[in-house]
Amino acid sequence: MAVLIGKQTRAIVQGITGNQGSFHTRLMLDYGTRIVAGVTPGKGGTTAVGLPVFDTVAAALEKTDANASIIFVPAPFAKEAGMEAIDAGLTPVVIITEMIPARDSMILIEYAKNRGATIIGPNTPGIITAGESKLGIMPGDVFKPGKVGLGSRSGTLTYEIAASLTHDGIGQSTCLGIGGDPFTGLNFVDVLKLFRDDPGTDTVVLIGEIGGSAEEDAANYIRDTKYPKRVAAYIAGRAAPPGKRMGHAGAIITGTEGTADAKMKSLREADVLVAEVPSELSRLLLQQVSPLQ
Amino acid sequence: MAVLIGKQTRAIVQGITGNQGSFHTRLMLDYGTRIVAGVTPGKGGTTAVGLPVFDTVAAALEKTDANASIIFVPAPFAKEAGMEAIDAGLTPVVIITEMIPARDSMILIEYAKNRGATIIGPNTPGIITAGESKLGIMPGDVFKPGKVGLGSRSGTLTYEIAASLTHDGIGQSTCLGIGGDPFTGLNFVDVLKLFRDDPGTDTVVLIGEIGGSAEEDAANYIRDTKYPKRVAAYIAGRAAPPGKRMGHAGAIITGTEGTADAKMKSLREADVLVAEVPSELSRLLLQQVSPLQ
Amino acid sequence: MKLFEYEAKSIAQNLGINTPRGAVASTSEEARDIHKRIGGEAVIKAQVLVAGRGKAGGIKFASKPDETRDRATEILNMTIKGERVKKVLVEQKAAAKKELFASIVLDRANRCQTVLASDQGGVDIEEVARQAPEKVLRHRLDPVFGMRSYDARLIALKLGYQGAQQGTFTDFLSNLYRLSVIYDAELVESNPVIEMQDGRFLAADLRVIVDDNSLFRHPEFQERSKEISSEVTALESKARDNGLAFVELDGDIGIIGNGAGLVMATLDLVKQYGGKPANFCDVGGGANAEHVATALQIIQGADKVKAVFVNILAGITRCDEVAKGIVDVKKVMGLKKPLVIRMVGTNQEEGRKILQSAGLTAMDKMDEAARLVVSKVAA
Amino acid sequence: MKLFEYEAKSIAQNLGINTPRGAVASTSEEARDIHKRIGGEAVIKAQVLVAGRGKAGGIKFASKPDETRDRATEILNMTIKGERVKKVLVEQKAAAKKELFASIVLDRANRCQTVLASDQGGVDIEEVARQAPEKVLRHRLDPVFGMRSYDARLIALKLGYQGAQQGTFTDFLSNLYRLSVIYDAELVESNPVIEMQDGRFLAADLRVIVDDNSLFRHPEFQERSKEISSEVTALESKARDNGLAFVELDGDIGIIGNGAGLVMATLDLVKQYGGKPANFCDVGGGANAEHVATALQIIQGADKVKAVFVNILAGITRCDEVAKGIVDVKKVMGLKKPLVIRMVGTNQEEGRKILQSAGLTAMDKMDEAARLVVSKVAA
Repeated sequence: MAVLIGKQTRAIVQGITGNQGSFHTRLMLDYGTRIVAGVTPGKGGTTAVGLPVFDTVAAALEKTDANASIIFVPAPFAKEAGMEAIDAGLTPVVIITEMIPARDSMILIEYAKNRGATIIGPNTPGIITAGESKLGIMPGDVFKPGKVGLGSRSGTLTYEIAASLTHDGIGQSTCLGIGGDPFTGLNFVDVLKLFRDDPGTDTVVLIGEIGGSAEEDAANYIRDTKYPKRVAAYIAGRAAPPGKRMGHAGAIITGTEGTADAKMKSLREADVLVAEVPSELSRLLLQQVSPLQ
Repeated sequence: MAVLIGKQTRAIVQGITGNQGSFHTRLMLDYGTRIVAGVTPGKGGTTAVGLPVFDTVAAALEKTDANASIIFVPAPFAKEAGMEAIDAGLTPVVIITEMIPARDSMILIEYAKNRGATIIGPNTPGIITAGESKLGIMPGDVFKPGKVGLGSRSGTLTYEIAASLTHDGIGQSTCLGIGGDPFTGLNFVDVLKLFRDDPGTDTVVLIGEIGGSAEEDAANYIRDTKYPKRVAAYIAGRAAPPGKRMGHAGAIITGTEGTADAKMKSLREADVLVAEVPSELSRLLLQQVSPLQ
Repeated sequence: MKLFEYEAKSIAQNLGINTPRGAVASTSEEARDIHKRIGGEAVIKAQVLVAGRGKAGGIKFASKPDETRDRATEILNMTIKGERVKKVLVEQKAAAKKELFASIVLDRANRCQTVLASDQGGVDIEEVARQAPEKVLRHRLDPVFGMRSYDARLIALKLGYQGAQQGTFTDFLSNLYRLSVIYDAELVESNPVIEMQDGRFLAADLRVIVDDNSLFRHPEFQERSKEISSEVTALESKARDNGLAFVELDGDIGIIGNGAGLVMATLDLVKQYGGKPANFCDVGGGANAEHVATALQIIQGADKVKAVFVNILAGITRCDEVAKGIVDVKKVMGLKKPLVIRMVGTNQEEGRKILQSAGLTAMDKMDEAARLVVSKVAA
Repeated sequence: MKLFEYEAKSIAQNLGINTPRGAVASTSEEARDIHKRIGGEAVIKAQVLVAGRGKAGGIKFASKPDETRDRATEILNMTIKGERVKKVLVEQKAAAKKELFASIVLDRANRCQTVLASDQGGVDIEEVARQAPEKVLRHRLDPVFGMRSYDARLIALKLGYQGAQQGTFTDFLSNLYRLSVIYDAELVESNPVIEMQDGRFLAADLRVIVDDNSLFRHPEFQERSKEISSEVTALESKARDNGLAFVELDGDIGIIGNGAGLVMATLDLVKQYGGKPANFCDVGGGANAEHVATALQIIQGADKVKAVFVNILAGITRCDEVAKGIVDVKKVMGLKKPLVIRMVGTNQEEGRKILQSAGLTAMDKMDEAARLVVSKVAA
């Protein structure tokens, strides 16, 4: 069991003919993901990575039975690419593209919400259900099937932590990046809700970072709903100074808000197991027995 | 029984301090309608027609328990006035204002649809549930309670026909004007659906006119769904030449579409009782026994 | 408000829509000079708002500037369906690889804008739609988000365009859509759209109708909308200047009523009983004595009118005001044509008294009144 | 991209937002002339992008033009939080009836824009929000439809404005919102908004931050965004020009990693073990040898750096490329500072062989590597 994607997922790749799009399509196929078609405006009728390419998502849907999409198109076209996928009824829509204007993301996320579609990203490494399906750019081999659901605002740090969990014998159900931008389709509360209802997940790991209040909101949600599963977290950016954007558009401490220490404090107060360094996560999970077991 | 408004309706009047707004508020109150407040930007804290006036709908809702709205504001402000009423959860929202740009109406109607609100109009005489509540500018005394539900694209012609029904002993449940514009919140199919589910209505009268395809759509709906109640109709504009706008923005025959004869033919083919002249409606209804009785 | 072709094309050019090289001329000499400037074969097109100028001879071709001058002279002397031709558009004749049809219309049934497109352009599209409906693509646009590039691209694809050409048509259609938004257009229609040898698309003809209700936010059209359009008759213009909804018709019975639906039904009744309405005239809801008097003066003043039918169902309107208006006209200029009045509703008694005091009567039933007025003309 | 106050105000004026009379000056003589022209009391404000210029003495007052010249000289010689003052804004001091606060921000938690407003303006609004949260109104805007006039009016009403004044404030706020849309602003903030004796509202200060990701659709800012902002250090500017995400910090351990989260975690680890990071440097996903080499060259070239920590978790990035980049630097310019490499993931073996051939080794665990690099500096 897992959330959002699995063996049933049949995806199209929007922007398949670009460098990133074709490179990662190959890796996703290698992982066993069912990619059924690509979409690139003006390239309909050609093939890429052995897949048929269509001019529009609607045209792809006439010939395939896709139910999800992963988007690699350049930032100026990402909002419409997302709308196009949503109009075609695809979900989730994974948006790898980074540097999308915040206004565009804001409108697209509202568009998805009103139409019942799930957006993952933008500026996300994607989502992987270990051993089943990967819609993203993460290295597949660091993940192995298990019962830890993982949500992260980061990319490589997620691989780092997943690799260390895997190394320590702790497998994962689904791992997903919510995205490094200020506006993302899913936040940590959404991730917690998804894993709560997944029988294949008994523990949730959240990998947060400075900026915004997604981690504080998650802490409040866990406390207020007496969240029924074990939650552990690591927050990156304790050494980051205020006012500086640490790579991600979303990773910036403004005023006194969004510091790592405040986030760690909130999470601890909600009985979340908070790791001081990434490698501590495995130790915390192995020491503690899941309340469900 | 009736549809959309009745004794439970508690309305605000948007644009209450204008000439039309205050004049008709008095008449609506005289009819027994529960008008609880008025809204005019910048006039909050004053009174009009004996009612408190607020600057915004939200401010009015803090002090009253309104659940519907009637709008008299000038055309350039009507779209936002409608959104404001919808945001406050009011329904129906009756828009008397005429000459609203079609694009504004189009967006407002979509806005209402996505938020579950019912728009009546724009450019409508309004809606009346005989003996209970009137949100509109129609003369109340030509209507009397009964079992005929009436939907119309016209104003005075509706009064003419209602008066003649009343004179001939045929009372009405709810009478409403869908509006004389190309884009209206309700069309005839919506009206038929409302009356189908109303136990207080056994017959539906539709008063159509040239232009558009609302009457043809209604005929198709009646035929395709084997509409369970008796339907009678009158279509105005048999003498109208193509290409000329007969008063209403919506009443224009374009090309070969939207003629009165085509509409009458469609309706007859759906077993609707079609009157050649307005006064014939009473005769048709009195001759025929309702299929439900 | 309909725009002249040359007005529509000028707007389109500013939005990056290609149109044939050319310019508008008010005289045949100007037309000749334009041809000299643009070279090649020229097409000279009457600038009128009525449809059907082609069949009426309002479009001519010329290979030399002097020919253009002669053809322009002919066209500038024409009256097409009652509309005097005041200007001609002189354009280079475009070498078409293919002719298409593209239109963005208000779609009443679906409460949105809809794109109609066909690869059968340059002909009567309604005829195409009747004979081969599958030849006309219909694509609805989201009421809030409008045309996205993938909407336009899907149409391009269905018209058979691939690769770069698909992008070129997508841009062309997107620009037509932008025009419809910026100018609040009820209709933007290009027939034909010409696909050129070089792959570009050209709006060889362009019709734009601006939503009258939106003119308040288009100051650029406000002067233009006040000019008497050639489509409007002198009588209509006079009535509309006086705030009446007025359409002139072919018959001889003048009609005055309150409310568009009621007036339409009144015309129908008159026709039903064998009469011919001379006009549609709606004095509107809440009309006062002055409105009614103005309407009556204008209508009885028209030579063709042989009798007048006033049909009032008073609600907001008051019968006493209507009666006063009629009596005022009688006093000031006299009633020049037989008059039948049907008047019921608010303040009915007061109104009838006013009429009686001037020797006039009002009837109750619109059927009977319609029969009566028809009989007055027939007699 | 932060706009200077004078840039923000120039944009605002074009949108009908009132600002105090004044102009920007690069020299003290220009400043004096501006005061002569505008008259009255003047305020002279340092144009810098860092916050806190008031406390740093970057805002002064003068009643005579010669005084303004002297104050401008002082301010133009200042460096505020590391930023050289290059321009001053000279404005007429406005007579305030009241000072308000108004701001339109991106609201991450609610995925919309939110208006913050208060009748406690001219002071530190975060302080107000902490001490009296009820004094700061928060009003969310619809993500698609944005600020409608009734949104703005409700805020005006809650700030206590009635009648015409309510409409004036509604318009002021609506214009700030329009600015945020037209310029894709992350933040539009006026503190204080001055309510004048005559009832008008004036943006006495104005901060605008344009979303960097939207610059592709704002050609008007593209030149401006390339200028080295005073906020960016020389090292940062050099690194960013080379496509690296780079932030300079106070410490002495240079950090290179791939992925923003991993680099942040690396800084945290170094700090955890008692070290001080000299920078944040993300070479990005899929970095090649050249990227890595550039990053290493820039960082080891900085005087303050005493040791360098390269932390790579290769996924898309390949260890052999990373190793090649490091070895290239060693060959070409030598390794000038102690270097600790942690490198695992894709093509790990190939990468380590390349390192070994150049006499370098890589560690497995980032914890251990972090400890080691800290010990090198401490030693």
